[in-house]
Amino acid sequence: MTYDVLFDLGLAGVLIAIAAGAIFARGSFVSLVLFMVYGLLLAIVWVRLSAVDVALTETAIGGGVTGMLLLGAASRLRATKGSAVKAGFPARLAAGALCILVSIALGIVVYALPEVPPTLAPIAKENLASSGLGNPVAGVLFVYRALDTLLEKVVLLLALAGVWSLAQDQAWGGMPGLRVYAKPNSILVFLAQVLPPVGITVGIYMFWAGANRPGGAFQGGTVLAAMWLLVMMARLREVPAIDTLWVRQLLVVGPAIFLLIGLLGFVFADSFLAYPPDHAKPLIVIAEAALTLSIGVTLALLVAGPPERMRQ
Amino acid sequence: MNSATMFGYCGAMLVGLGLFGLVTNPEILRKILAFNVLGSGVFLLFGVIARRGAAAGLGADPVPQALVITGIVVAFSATAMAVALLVRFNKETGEITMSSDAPSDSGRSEERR
Amino acid sequence: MKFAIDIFTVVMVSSGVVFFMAGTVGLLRFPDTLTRLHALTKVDNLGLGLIVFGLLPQAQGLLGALKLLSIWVLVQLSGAIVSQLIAQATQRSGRQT
Amino acid sequence: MTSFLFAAAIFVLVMEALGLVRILRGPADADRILSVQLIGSGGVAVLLLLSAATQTPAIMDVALMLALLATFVSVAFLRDVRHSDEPTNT
Amino acid sequence: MTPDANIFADVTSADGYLLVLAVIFPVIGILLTMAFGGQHVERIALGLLLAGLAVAIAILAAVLRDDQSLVYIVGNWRPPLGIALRADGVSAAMIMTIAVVICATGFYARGEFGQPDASVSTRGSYTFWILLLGIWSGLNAIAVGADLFNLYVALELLTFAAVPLVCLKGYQETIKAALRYMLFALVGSILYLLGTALIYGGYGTLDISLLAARVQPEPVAFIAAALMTTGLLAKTALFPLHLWLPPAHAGAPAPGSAILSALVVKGSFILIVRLWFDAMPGLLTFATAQLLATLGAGAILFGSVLALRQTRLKLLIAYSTIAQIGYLFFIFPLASGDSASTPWASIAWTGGWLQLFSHAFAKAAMFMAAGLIAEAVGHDQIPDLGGVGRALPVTVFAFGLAGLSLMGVPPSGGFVAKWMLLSAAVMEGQWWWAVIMLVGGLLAGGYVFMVLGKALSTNGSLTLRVPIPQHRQAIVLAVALCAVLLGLMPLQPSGLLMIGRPEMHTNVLE
Repeated sequence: MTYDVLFDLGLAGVLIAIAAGAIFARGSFVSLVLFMVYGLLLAIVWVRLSAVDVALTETAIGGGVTGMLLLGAASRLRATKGSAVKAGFPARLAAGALCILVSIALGIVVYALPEVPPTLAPIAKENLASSGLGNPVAGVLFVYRALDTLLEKVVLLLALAGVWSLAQDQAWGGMPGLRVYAKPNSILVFLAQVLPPVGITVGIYMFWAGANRPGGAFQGGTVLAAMWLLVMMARLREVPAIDTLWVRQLLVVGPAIFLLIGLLGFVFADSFLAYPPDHAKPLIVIAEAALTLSIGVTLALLVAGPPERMRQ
Repeated sequence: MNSATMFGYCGAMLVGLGLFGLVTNPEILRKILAFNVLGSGVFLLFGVIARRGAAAGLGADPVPQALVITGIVVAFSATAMAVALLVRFNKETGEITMSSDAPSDSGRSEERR
Repeated sequence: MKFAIDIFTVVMVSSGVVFFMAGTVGLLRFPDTLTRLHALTKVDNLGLGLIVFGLLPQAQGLLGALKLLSIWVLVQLSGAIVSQLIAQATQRSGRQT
Repeated sequence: MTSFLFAAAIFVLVMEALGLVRILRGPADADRILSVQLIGSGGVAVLLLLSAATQTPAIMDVALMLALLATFVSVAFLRDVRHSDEPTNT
Repeated sequence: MTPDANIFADVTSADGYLLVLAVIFPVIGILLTMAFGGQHVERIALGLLLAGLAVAIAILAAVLRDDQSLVYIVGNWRPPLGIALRADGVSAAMIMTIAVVICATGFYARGEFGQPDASVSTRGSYTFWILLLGIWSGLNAIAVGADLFNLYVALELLTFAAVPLVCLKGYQETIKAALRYMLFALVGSILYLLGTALIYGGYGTLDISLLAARVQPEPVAFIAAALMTTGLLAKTALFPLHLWLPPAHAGAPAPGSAILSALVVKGSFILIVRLWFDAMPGLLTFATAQLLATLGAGAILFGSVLALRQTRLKLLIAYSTIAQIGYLFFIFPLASGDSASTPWASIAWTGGWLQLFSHAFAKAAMFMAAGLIAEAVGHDQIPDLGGVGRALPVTVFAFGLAGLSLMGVPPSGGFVAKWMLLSAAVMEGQWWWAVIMLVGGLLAGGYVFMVLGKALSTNGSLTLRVPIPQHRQAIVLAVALCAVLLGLMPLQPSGLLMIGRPEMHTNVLE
């Protein structure tokens, strides 16, 4: 057995162990901590599957922002009424049997996947030149399946509207209840001053590199979101009220420009979301730049939660 | 057995684990966490399929990779919305679990406006 | 030349890995949080530092080397935050074991 | 060379797995966070080793991202531990 | 290239761009509202409502005129690499139904979420209109989607708009209901996505018509289909996965309930039909079809009996939704299998879809009527509704008309639909489903008359807290009339619903 297979085997084993720990752990904090670690190892798995684009996304969202979100929730929950009643043993046994069955069924599918795996890699690559992009994953996201990407941005906005709708009426239009430090200490302020320039550079690099190498708007946007949250938590900047005009416009600018470019396709490239052959790459880069900003703002506000207080 | 297939079995197990946590754990936050484990198992299966489809000099089929990226973002939005609901629910009721009793029809909510 | 560079990498990475081992053992065996923290600092500083140093010659171009170094700096930064946190937390909860 | 780098990665991975024990055993939340930090550093190391072993510079970006986000998440921990500094043994 | 890539030589139809507009118009509304704040939300939404209605009419006209499916190849990238949108006759009818119900609800909702003071943004109106547009976009995307992953995104669009609608009032029970709904929806979507992954792994495409040519009866296809169906059933709230529905649909504000019950649960049902009839036509075995219909039968009996036991009007209507969804699943055994080549399959197919459309109108009318009653008398406790028939005659009349459709009494769309399903069941020798349908009709009669009897009784002294404007009652009546008008359909396979399915088209009854 070669070393790389051995590594993969160990990685898979550790991953399962962590997942099992996160699911079965008694304490919620342990479970959350294990989940963070899980996200981290998952990123390595994606690297091993030659999916660096996904590894970047997983690191940024799966490990970073999701972890942040769950931690924030855990610290806000207070259990004032009786503790959790676990499902009875027979129920758990039945559920366990069902889940094992599902796993086995999936295992069978994995085993029975066609000998010659169907793939769209050749035609995806072949047609990539027309878009001027070098990264085939970006090609799928912004050229071949651009409609999915556009609608998924709308999903993000709807999720945000949904989160906002959970505000109390009197706090509508106010500031999200992101938990900040009452008294930020020096190291945090230091960090919030030092890290964002680095983070923003990385974020822009991710988006810029995304056209030709792994990276892109999602990954770049997530980094921007993380940096913005950091600055807000250290109270170097206030959390903006949700009816602030610039916030609203940043949220929308990405999807709006993408949609506009899509609609222009009706006129200049005889199809919705088609790009004129000579201008494909600049158009995609413009759309991605705007999307990076919008994704950053949306993700950060999703983590910040519904508005809770009015502006002073 | 090659690495991709092995990660496939790994994904299959993660799906089972996540599903179990989602169904049996009474704490809602843990359910949301289990949903994320379940989701990662699903994405991993996509990843395995992408890896198997390596061709034309690409290390993996880009189409499933792109689907996973979209899926991760959607799963994050779902998590954010579920968490917001949970926090509000907890604020209103002080509970962190959801009793599995059938919905009561006693609430005369219309009268409360 | 290639051979010398490889030897350098092997030596450096191996020593880094040894520090990783030492740190892990410390984390598991040391009696209280503060000494465990001490062990961890070794991993961040020296363990990762040596690995980064050993991989520098393998990096492709200046950008690659620069990235390697900034990764190390970033990990130092998060290490510092964690140290601060642990120090505060243990102080407040009365130096429990 | 490739084999050596993979072997080193396996070794670091094993260390990470051992570090998990501290997450499970605690006893204080602080100890668990130490362990996360160890595993984070280890993850970065593994990615760097893989990048060199497979000659894929792009993996370095993942390590960069990981280092950046790990710092960010550690701040989240900092925020929360301040509010719950009793050890949770469960 | 794969050999079957040319079987379905998809080219964009002349009017194909309408399909894009159907999905995109609501999105434009969402973006505008988000960008310019809540002050203009109502005007933006109402403007787009009318525009969307026009698009829906145009799509229906184009499909009827061409007598074939509309197709649009997005970005000129043909499947399997790209995404196609397709609208067959069923899609066109669906889009039309969606548009009518959404527009009616939108104008009805002005009473609740309108903005008398156009200078302030309020939580209720801002979110309601955005969510309404989101649901519309999601539903249209489902109706025209032809790619399993694109449909997944559409499904999520629908879910993310539907869940917050449940708890728009912000009461404790509604938050709980929304949370429960969310958890069911999460499992549902992820199981669907899992199936999608397996299908791509097995067949290398997610395009429905390409899949139809490639899918073989083998483990990959069966397991994927089972997972996807389970997930979608959870979202459709088919018995026994219905637990989340009653509190969610009863707790939402009346226009929200109308949309959720009339349309949103149908979104995932459409996907189930697409999956079994279009993507994997050879896979629907007798046992599977019987199982789905058995669950449907369970839903009819269980939902109807529980509806009879409710004391709150909105909960009663919600339980009736569970029952009425059950009928839809008779389409699986009756329009497939050995009988697929008989005219009765076409009859069952038509009946199933008619049930969906007429229930959409009827249920929207009922929830809106219940909303007006609750607004007028301040509660929706059925025992205390005596005399409401005199106070709100138009509303109660509309409720009664909608009730006819649920019971399956002529003249109503529900009657035609159930009659077609019933006769198909008898003629195909599956008489047991006919028995269930008859029992379900009787039970529906029971709960509808329970409400009407109370409302029309004269021995109640009822004072209205707020007067209800005539035009809002007129909207409810108009929607109920739509359900009745569907009853004027001839008892024959509908030509419109056969467009795009050549295998059924040839079998129209002489």
